[in-house]
Amino acid sequence: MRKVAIIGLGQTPVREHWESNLRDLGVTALRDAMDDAGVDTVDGVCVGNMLSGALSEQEHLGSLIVDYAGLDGVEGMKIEAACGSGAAAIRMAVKAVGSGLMDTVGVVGVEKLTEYSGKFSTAALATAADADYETTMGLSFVGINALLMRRYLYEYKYDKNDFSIFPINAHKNSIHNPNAMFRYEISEAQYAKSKHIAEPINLLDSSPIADGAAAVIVCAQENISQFKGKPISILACEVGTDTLALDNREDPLWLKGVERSVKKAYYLADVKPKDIDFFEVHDAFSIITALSLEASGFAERGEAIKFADKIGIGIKGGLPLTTGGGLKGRGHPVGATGVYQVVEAAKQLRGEVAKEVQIENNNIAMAQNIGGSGATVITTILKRIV
Amino acid sequence: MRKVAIIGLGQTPVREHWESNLRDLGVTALRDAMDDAGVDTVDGVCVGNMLSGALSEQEHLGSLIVDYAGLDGVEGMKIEAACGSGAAAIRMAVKAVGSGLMDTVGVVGVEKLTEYSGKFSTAALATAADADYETTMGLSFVGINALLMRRYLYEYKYDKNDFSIFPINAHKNSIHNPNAMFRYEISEAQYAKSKHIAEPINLLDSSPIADGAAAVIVCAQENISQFKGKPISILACEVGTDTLALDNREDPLWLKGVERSVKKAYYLADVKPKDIDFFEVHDAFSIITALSLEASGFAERGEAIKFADKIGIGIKGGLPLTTGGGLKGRGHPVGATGVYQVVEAAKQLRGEVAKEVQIENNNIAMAQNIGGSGATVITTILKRIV
Amino acid sequence: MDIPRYWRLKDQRYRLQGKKCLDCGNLSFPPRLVCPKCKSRNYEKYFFIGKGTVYSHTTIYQAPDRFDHIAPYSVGLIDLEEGVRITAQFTDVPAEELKIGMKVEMVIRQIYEDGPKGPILYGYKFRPVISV
Amino acid sequence: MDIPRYWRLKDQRYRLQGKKCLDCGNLSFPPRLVCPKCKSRNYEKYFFIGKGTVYSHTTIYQAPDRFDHIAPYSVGLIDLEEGVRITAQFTDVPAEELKIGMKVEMVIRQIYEDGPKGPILYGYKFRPVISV
Ligand SMILES: [Zn+2]
Ligand SMILES: [Zn+2]
Repeated sequence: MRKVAIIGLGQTPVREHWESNLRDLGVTALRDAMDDAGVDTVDGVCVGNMLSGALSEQEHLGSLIVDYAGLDGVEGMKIEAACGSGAAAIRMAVKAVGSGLMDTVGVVGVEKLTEYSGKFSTAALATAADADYETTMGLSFVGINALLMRRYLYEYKYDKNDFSIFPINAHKNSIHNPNAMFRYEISEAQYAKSKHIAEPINLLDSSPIADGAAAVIVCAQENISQFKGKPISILACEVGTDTLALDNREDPLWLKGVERSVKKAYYLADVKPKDIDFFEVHDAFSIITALSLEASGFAERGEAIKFADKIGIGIKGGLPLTTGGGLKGRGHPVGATGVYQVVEAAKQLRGEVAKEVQIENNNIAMAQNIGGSGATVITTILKRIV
Repeated sequence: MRKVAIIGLGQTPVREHWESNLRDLGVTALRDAMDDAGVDTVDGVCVGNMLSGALSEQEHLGSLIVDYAGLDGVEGMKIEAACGSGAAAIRMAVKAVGSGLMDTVGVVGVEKLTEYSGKFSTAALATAADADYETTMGLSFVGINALLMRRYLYEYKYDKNDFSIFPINAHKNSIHNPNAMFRYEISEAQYAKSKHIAEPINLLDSSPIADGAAAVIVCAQENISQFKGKPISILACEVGTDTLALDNREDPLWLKGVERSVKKAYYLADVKPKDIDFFEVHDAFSIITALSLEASGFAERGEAIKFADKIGIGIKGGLPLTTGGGLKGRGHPVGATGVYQVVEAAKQLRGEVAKEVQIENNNIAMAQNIGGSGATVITTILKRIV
Repeated sequence: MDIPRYWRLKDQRYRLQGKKCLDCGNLSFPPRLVCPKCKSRNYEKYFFIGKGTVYSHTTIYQAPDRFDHIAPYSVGLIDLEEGVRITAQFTDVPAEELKIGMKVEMVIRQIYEDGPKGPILYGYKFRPVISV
Repeated sequence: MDIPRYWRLKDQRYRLQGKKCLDCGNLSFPPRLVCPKCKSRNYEKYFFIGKGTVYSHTTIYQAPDRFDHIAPYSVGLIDLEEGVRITAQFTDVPAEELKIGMKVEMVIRQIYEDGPKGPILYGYKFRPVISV
């Protein structure tokens, strides 16, 4: 397979975009990414989205986005892998360009979650889990993650407040991201008092639902000189899966999907965890950050919080996490999130983020997008092209 | 890109499968295709599906199918392109194998439309069209096709009953397909008396909603000797798109998506319409068969019915259509249909269909899967490997 | 009860607000952020007058859930005078009198009620032009 | 009102019917067509007894639409005696008394009502084992 690169970046702010529909959000991000790359057409468009059918009564987003982006006739398709839909769409673009069938592909992650009331969105998000055996039992998506957190607290004897390190760090970074939804700091005291959503998960453990779209333009690395965008190399974009239902896993606290995904990604990229300069982790819930750090090979089992504390996860720490605010601070427009993560990582590598959050001398970034409770995991490793 | 082939076929009957859920249908077809190929694992699975979220409250089908198929850890993703989702999934598999990233990929098209009442399914199917400007006006998916048929009758001065040639032929063939839902003949008199669904479209113009799953195993053609299945070469699997909404097209009676898709497919396959031995056309409605024959280059504009009458579309005709019964006779489980079409075409080329419908000396087949009112079109050209 | 959508589409539904490309003059309905002709993102609002002719029509007997109680009803494609085609229901005309080429004009009518407690959606429908 | 699904799942919901692999003896709940251990498609029905221990639990305050009126309620993962883990609601026990490792047993209770006119879904819930 030939090497692929990212040559253009686009994103809308993450917000409650009542004034914009799916097509406007998607088209804005895609056209911005095309302008950044300096192209006026692409060979294909991959759209990552989870809930357009349930919440906007609109399927067939592939054709809709290419049509409204002024790309009449271009191939467009929607890829769905729950909250992992965004990175799944990037994966499809990598295959399309890698195969030589296409030279330049646009990827758009787009989601509108605020079209209906919260209860309705909560039900829609639960379609990421097993409809017949998890969701019909009244288990929400937050609830699934709460089951993991409760067991983790029990096994490893943490105090729940120890988890505050992750959302506090995310919010500290999101202040400097103009596209983030929550641009304020939070404190340990606020975390401790935060109201329960699904015990032991509280509001400040949980990434907020939101609307947004992000886009990247993927090209063959051999062609980068044809574009005006600053290129970033995609060393790997690899998928691992696990059982859809949490209860079907022998060891729920070990995310096999993460392990499988990173093993392939590290191998293809020829890197080790210690080579990663910063990590856009899928912090949909604080517990997922912990489990991801462990299964990705950064921390020992049960040691993620101690690891974070010791090595430092801030901008000047040993492993900066969620430098753009993460899902927690930026907001979590589910099918768009995986693309936002890669856009943020690429902007860091390009040296284009606010100086307060710019990591110096960075070279290799990792972004990890997780669908469901770890049933689909896509790990992307990016490298600066000198 | 390296050449790809189909090495395994599987399908469930098309029925109202009240006793089976999505996962059971999908797993049955996939495992049958794997058995046919003689493989016990694959490198990835592409799932074509449109409405699992709306009608089964279940997204994340990629992981669900690989999990329940006993393929723990294998990459699985859902591709959605409305009624074109099935062939879109095949297209993704072709890219994955063509790129060299994967050697063997399973494709499953699966849909369950009979979980709710018909009115609910009608609303869900309309999400293939423009939610804000077509569907909210009360236009059903049948209605969109009725607008095309009315204009066609007006422009080309046909009698509506002239269209009966297509469904009569489909039903004649479906009798011999054990997986078809409607295994009986229909007459011109029955067609003329058939009740309106959206005038001028009547019940016998319309393919019935149904449940079902079909699967193919795609491999690199250089590897075919490793498998037990009888291989069929994929010469092309190409996509063309058009505006999502019918009203946005300057000339609605000319399906530009079809034209764009077949032009690429003919070019890649290096064939002309006259080289096609039989055609699995997307006969969701009789009018679509006519428009597809014209935009695919078989018939002149406005001449599809005369062409069909003259050349013969039966098994012994000049261009046999819908040899397995088509969407009309076999049934139309939307996201599965594109895979059923390719399975049927491959079985014909293998010489494995009932002798009454087996075309002699066939060599090159075309299957065309259409999403929405022609906004996504995927044309697949298959060839016997001697 | 997707209230944001009701609110967002009000200028389209009540006033046929589309867009006009400031670079090539192309008119769009629905509004588009990118001109389909010249790819410009440079646009202004444009309000269509709401007069046109019938390009095609159908009468729907089996309707989606939300419209089931009003079936049969007629929907069509209408060529607006400004050269843009739109999809709309017909009103004040029996189905059998509809004809391709018929002159029609926009009126505001109830489109549907979103459940017994939900909001009522109003918007454009088209009726034959009444000769005076 | 997805009646086919209610009907299809009744043996699982009322009787914990899973499957047993005839080739390797592996037990599955939910039922599976392919054995996750040995990939065999050779299976027989297996009914779980419905006794087990709590692996984890949560109390849900913000619930999906359908369950909103009963919130807060508790859901957990239960390790059945036969070595299979399942997801279920708890009943007959206050949230604060739930503990990991607690012995529980299956009972049939109402899970939800599908709207005022819809069918009522019954199925398994788990309660603490009552010592005699
Ligand atoms: Zn223009
Ligand atoms: Zn077994």
